[in-house]
Amino acid sequence: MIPEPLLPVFYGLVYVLLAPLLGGLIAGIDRKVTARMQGRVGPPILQPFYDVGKLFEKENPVVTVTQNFYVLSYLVFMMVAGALFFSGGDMLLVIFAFTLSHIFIVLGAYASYSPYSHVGAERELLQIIAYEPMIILTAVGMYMVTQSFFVSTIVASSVPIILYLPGIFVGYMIVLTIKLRKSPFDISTSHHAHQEIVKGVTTDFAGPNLGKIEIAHWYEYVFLLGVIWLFFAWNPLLAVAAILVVYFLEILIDNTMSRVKWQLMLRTAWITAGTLGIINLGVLYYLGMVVP
Amino acid sequence: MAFFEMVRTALRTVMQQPVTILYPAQAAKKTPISRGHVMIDESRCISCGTCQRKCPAQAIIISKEAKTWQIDRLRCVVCNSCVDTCPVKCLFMDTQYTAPVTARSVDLIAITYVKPPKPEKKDEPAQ
Amino acid sequence: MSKQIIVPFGPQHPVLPEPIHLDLVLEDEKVVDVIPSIGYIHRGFEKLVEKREFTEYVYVAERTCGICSFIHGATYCQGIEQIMKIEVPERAQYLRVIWSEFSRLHSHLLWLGLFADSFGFENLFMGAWKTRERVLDFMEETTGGRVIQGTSKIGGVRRDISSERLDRMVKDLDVLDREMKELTTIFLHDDSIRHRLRNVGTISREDAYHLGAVGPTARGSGVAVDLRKTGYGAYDRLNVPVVTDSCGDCLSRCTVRAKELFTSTDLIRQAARKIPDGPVDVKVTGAPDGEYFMRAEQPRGELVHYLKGNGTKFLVRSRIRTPTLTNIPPLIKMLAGCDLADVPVIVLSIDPCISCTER
Amino acid sequence: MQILDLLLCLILFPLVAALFLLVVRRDSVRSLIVQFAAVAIGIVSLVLLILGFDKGTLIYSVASEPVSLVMFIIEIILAVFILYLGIKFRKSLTVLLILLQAGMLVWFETSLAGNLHIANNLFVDQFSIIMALIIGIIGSLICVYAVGYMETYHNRHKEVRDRRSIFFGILFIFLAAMFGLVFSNNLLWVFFFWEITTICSFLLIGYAETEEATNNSFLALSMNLLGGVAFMAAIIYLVLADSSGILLDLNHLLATGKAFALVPAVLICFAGITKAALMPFSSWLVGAMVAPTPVSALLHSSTMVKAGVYIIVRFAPVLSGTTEGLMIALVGGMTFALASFMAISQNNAKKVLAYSTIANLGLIVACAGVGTYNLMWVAILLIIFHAIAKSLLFLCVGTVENRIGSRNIEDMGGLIVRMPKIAIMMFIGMAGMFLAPFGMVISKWAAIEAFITAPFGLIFIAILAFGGSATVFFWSKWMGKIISVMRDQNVIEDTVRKEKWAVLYILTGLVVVVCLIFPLISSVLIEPFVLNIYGHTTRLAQANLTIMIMMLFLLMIMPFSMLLYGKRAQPPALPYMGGRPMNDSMHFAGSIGISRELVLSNYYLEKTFGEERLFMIGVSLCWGLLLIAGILLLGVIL
Amino acid sequence: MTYLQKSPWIVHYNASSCNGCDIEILAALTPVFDVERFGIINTGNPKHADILLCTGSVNEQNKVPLKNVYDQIPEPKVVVAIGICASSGGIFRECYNVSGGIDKIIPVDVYVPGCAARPESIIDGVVTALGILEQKRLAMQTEGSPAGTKAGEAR
Amino acid sequence: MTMQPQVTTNIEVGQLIGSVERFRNEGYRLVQIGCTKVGDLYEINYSFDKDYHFENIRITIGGSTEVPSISGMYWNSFIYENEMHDLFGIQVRGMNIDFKGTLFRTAVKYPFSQPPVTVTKGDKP
Ligand code: SF4
Ligand code: SF4
Ligand code: SF4
Ligand code: SF4
Ligand code: SF4
Ligand code: SF4
Ligand code: SF4
Ligand code: SF4
Repeated sequence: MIPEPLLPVFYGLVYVLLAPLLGGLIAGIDRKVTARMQGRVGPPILQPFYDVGKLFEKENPVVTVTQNFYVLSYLVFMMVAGALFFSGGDMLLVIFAFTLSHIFIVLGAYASYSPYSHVGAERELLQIIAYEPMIILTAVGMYMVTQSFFVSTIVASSVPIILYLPGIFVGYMIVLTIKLRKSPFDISTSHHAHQEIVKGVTTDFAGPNLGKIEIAHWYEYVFLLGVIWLFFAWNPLLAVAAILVVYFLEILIDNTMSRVKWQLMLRTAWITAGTLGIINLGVLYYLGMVVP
Repeated sequence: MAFFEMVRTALRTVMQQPVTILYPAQAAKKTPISRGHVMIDESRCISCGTCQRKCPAQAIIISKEAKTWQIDRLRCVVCNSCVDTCPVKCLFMDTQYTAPVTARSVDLIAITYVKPPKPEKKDEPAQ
Repeated sequence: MSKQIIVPFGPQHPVLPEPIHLDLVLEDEKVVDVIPSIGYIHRGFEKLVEKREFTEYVYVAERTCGICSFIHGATYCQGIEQIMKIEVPERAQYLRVIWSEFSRLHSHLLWLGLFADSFGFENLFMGAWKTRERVLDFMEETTGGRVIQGTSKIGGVRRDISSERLDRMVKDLDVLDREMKELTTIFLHDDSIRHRLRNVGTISREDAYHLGAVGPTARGSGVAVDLRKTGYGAYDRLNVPVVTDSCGDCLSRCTVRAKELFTSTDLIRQAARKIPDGPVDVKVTGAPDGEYFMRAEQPRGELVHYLKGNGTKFLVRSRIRTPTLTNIPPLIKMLAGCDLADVPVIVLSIDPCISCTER
Repeated sequence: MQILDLLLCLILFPLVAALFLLVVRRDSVRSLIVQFAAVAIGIVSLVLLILGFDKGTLIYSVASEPVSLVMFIIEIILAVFILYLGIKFRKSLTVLLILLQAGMLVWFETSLAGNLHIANNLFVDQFSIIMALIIGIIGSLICVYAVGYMETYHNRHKEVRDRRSIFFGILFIFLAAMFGLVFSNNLLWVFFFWEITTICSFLLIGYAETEEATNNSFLALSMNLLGGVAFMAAIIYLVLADSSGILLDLNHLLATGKAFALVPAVLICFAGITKAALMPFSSWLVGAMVAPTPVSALLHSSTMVKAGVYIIVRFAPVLSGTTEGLMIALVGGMTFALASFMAISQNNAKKVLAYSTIANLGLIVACAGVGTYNLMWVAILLIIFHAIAKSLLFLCVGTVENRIGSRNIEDMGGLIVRMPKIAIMMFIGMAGMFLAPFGMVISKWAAIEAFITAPFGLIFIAILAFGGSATVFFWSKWMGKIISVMRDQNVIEDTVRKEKWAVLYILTGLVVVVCLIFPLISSVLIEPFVLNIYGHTTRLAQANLTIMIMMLFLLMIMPFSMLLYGKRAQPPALPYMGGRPMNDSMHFAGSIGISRELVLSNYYLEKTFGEERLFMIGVSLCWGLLLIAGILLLGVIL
Repeated sequence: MTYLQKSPWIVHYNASSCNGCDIEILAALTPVFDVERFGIINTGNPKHADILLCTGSVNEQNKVPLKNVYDQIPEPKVVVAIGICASSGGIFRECYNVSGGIDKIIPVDVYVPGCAARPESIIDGVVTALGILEQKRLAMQTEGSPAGTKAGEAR
Repeated sequence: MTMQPQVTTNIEVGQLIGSVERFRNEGYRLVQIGCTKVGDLYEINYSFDKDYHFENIRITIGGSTEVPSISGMYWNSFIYENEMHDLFGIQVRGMNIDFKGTLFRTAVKYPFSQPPVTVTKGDKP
């Protein structure tokens, strides 16, 4: 019923509307499972929604009013990046929009001129440079298999991408840990466990601003898990299963590792990108870009 | 590879029932000798003032004239000193901790002990 | 010069449950200078000896700290007993050992959890504290208090433990041992933990000794001091192995504490085997006149209660020198040149307890 | 021959202006001449665009012999001049090189140049037009800016001899030489202009006459002379190969294809590498920071280094698909990654800009070295975006430096409060360098898409992925510094110099506008040019363009969201300080009872991204690559 | 509909306690008591917190940080004094260096007695605090300004 | 239990450095430095330990006497010496790390130099 040319817009809108719901739910399940891994009962599944609802009920103290702008931009560009992705846009553009949105949260942290936010911002940047190469290589890998950077084409491809990109997939999983701010890579800010830099980038955001950041994280979750879908796009059932397994693994890793220092994070991320990612691509390349 | 040790522990834990006590739905942990709060059998207190003197937090005030035994529960460190030293053993330690309050107040209890010949008996506990 | 960052670390800080305060001067994430400041818990209760009779000061001594409450109370009492030459019943001495060792278990488990939290291992924090509840349950069942036990008194102890309870306790120790084994295996062998602890905050044997390190902080550097070897309480009748490790880094200190968990359960078993029947206290009359430096081994190391009386009910002086106080100079050495991320780990590796340090 | 007139006008007019400036001593007159000349040059280059964009390649013959003779004489005079300076300052390397070069030149003129006759000395095509626009607009804007800057400069640096007449004269000679370089079709002419730029930059870098300035200027000179020697070698090779000199006709040479052109291409690209300050030679550009900031801006954005990449991009079709080309591309790629990493460890604003320039030039050379059609497209796009954003950034840094007396990034904290206008311009300039949807990211993106189909493209994609992330790091932290809001700060921006602000506004506007209209630039100028050479061309997908433009608009309206909050006047809270009280002058209660000032610096990660370490790695790697290229070349020649 | 009561985030400050109450607060977070069941998170950052759990009798040096931490919690907020020391100064009330009770420095909404306060008691205290939190939120709303507009009030 | 008897040697302030040096040379570690106010005088105890052998030296001084720091021999002594200064007001000369009275910032200056208060119990809040 929706005319063909408007389909991307439709998908984008669906994402903007539904992703927070899904993302919040994922966060809730995450917390529940984590609690169970620690032998606790844990919060209600809907707890993340309560949290964000609560944050919007609070006042909004800021160190500088410009923080509001950065947080809003963070959220908006996170939505843009995700919407682009789900409307079948160009992967590279999605990645750049994604980076843009992260720069905004970093700038927001810098703007407040507070020691903990500052260190958090620096570390967030270190995280960005740690994961960016791998994410770009992921997109490149997709291209090499499907001959397109467009998500719409990739998702429509009947090729079992995962079989061609196992190295990329593992590498992506590792940087996913960074992106989900999970142990061992929760160095710039962390969800629960206490940290030497208090709350890192989010230290000086409170109330509604913090709520917006939380919502942006939900968008991010959905987007990041969406990328996993691409690896299994030829078989939706498998894709869902893969997402579940991957997410469970992430929770498990979160619960079985201590936080590492930035040096090791950078090394891990870059070495995996440099070996797993590049070797995988190199093999594809010399096999002559196998896929039709 | 102790990493797998941890993985095993985590996976086993996730399969097991949580150890959480679902307080307040379930009762709180306590033992028969848990120190909760001090209670008085006001019918037996002889207003000797030992508890007041021996209370390291000065939570108890005895008034011989007004015949009251008063305790500030926000000051009592539940040390059991008064209970141990009360000569007539009219103080005892209940296992239930004092409930949180939103304002300061003291518990003022009228001492009903009347000098012998016949100490009146009253079962009703403090408050 | 202009490349520095100054981080006001504390007094309110999530990895510091107690307020201390460091000015960290960083270059990138390297700590180039640490300027500590303490005094956030200094209440000055040593001066309360002038207002509380020495018998009631036991309650204050117990509240020196909520973690080794019992050991503080008992050490104070033992100091007074030394001055007053009171012979404490055997059974009471054994009970003191049992509660002391449970305190140690409680403290070390608590520390393991907080330590895990300091390097971001939430699950282990939860795990350690889950196990710790077993110890607290035992405490509450035998003393009536979870963390402030309140069983110390001059001349003995306030409560007895029935022999059935002791038997059951020994059985429960097996479960505890098993859980602790699982925990400590992870602490000592997990790769991500080793990455955070190995060669972090290293202090040599010589430095540790001459800077006055005590307890696991000293033993982690290979200095075998354990005041239980002086044989106070019933320790002279028990076999007390001194656990040491040689690397002097955070992992070594962790190793020492992890292994001490098992020496503690072992000591409890020994004590439960040897404990004689009899009374648990003697009547105390008179007042202390004289002085004594009572030294005991706390979970964190050597504790000194210096007590001086003048024959009245009020002491002239009570001075508590706690292990953390003497471990601070080594700590300052350990922190030099570490990473920002190492700061909480190193600080916690000496298991600082500010409450009794500042009194 | 209207267009030819324009070309000559562009070359000669700055020269005339330069002559005037050399003699004028009055500030006001100088200012007037500069502004007039700048406007004139700008307008002429625009006219050239309007008249020439649809004409394809136009080749003109001008009377060559007399001009060549004049050039030869000038070159000899300059050689003697440099020889004199080299001996005076005891720079043996420079002396050696200039002797070598002059020797080659004299030998060439006396024994080889006899029967040369090159008719088509000038030419113009879309690429030249693009270059002309960059030189004509950005270059002359910088000159205008320089007037005010130099006044303040001399007020602040009393110890520096005031030689502004020479300074401005050389600036315009520089522009003239650049125009000459991009319009010359005769390699001998190219070489002449090439040497002029070398010497102009040498003089400008040494302007302050301090020991450091002198040393660095000689460093620049030596490296560029080395390139000049290679250039000269290429010319000699060509004449030896065909004594008629027909191969010195650039257009003809490129058309002959790899057989003849490869050897000179590689030699000239080597010269280009020295001029573009790629890895083994990057130190001269970093050293050039001692010059007054407009000089840096000029060197980095519209002249000098752009001459280097210009010539390499010209030869890209020859290089494409050859191992030598690949080596050159790898030099570019390594330079990109390593210079990006090195920029992380710098806190000197101009040094960061310098490394960023080096990195981007590396990327351009990487594209040109691989040399497929879509990479050529990317390379040209990069040249444009880089020139605009980088000139803006340099001028902003210069303005800040003049105001706060420091070029240390750490001293730029809170600029958003102290100098809001400059801060916003810097912000836009930086966004232009690394944020979507601005120029450099578009280019990076296009580069990835282009490399993916190119031979050995994977290597470059990896380099781009890693180096690109480093770029994000050093720009963001700098951005963070200027936008951090510190209390107790006053606005110290000066508003007096109208022309300075005009320049800054125009450049800022260009960063945004070029971003918006780049599809147009692409379709009108770049695509026809690429099409002409390769027979096919490339462009960004339409859907993506639309989205990017939407993003750009979104970015522009986002700041208005501040109005939403502005209305509710909230007294700002203090940052989280671990429970310590802090006062409004950013002092907090520190240890030992001391009131401490809050100091926050960025990370520089010396240990990981230290300049020296990476530089050594880069130099050895790139020399290695060049050596391989040289050996391969020897194989071709023999 | 209020979410405030379903998601109380706490920050803990030790204003010179003996650790007894602090470790009981921490114990309340751990599996056996698990206050996350009620959505309670120990944030460690006053700016993210709704409830200040404070222990100890407030010594001289702690007055200013305590006030500072309190001020940084955005409205609506409540303070829960944990333990006897925090409620009244307890056994240390007479020491020369303590103020004796949190309420000497900042307004306290709930007192949780006990030495040490038991985890269950702490849970009770927080639950009591939730009611007060809700009242404060309503009060904030009825003042006519939407949440998030009067940050300055507390300062 | 049989506890070792404790030896305390009284010495003059002037002998302090020499005595401490002897302990240091014999490989003792510094256990603590502690001060006690007895009447108007201050007793300062320096405690040392080697292999569980515990020894004390004591100086007795008036409130205005300056005490030399032993931080030259025992680096860690600063913590006790600063404490002594902040709580008792004893002036210590030449500490390696001098907090200048900020180790414990107390409501009452030099609280332990104040006269003892022995109150009868039951005084009301
Ligand atoms: S019990 Fe003792 S103290 Fe109390 S009134 Fe009787 S004699 Fe006096
Ligand atoms: S239990 Fe202790 S504090 Fe409470 S009233 Fe009795 S003596 Fe006083
Ligand atoms: S309660 Fe006991 S100790 Fe207290 S006054 Fe009454 S009888 Fe005396
Ligand atoms: S040392 Fe122990 S008691 Fe003290 S704050 Fe840390 S965890 Fe709590
Ligand atoms: S336990 Fe009770 S009686 Fe004992 S000292 Fe503490 S408050 Fe006082
Ligand atoms: S060392 Fe720590 S746990 Fe032990 S008494 Fe002192 S403060 Fe408490
Ligand atoms: S006034 Fe003194 S005794 Fe009372 S609580 Fe405070 S410090 Fe303790
Ligand atoms: S109330 Fe008791 S347990 Fe809590 S801090 Fe005070 S003395 Fe310690």
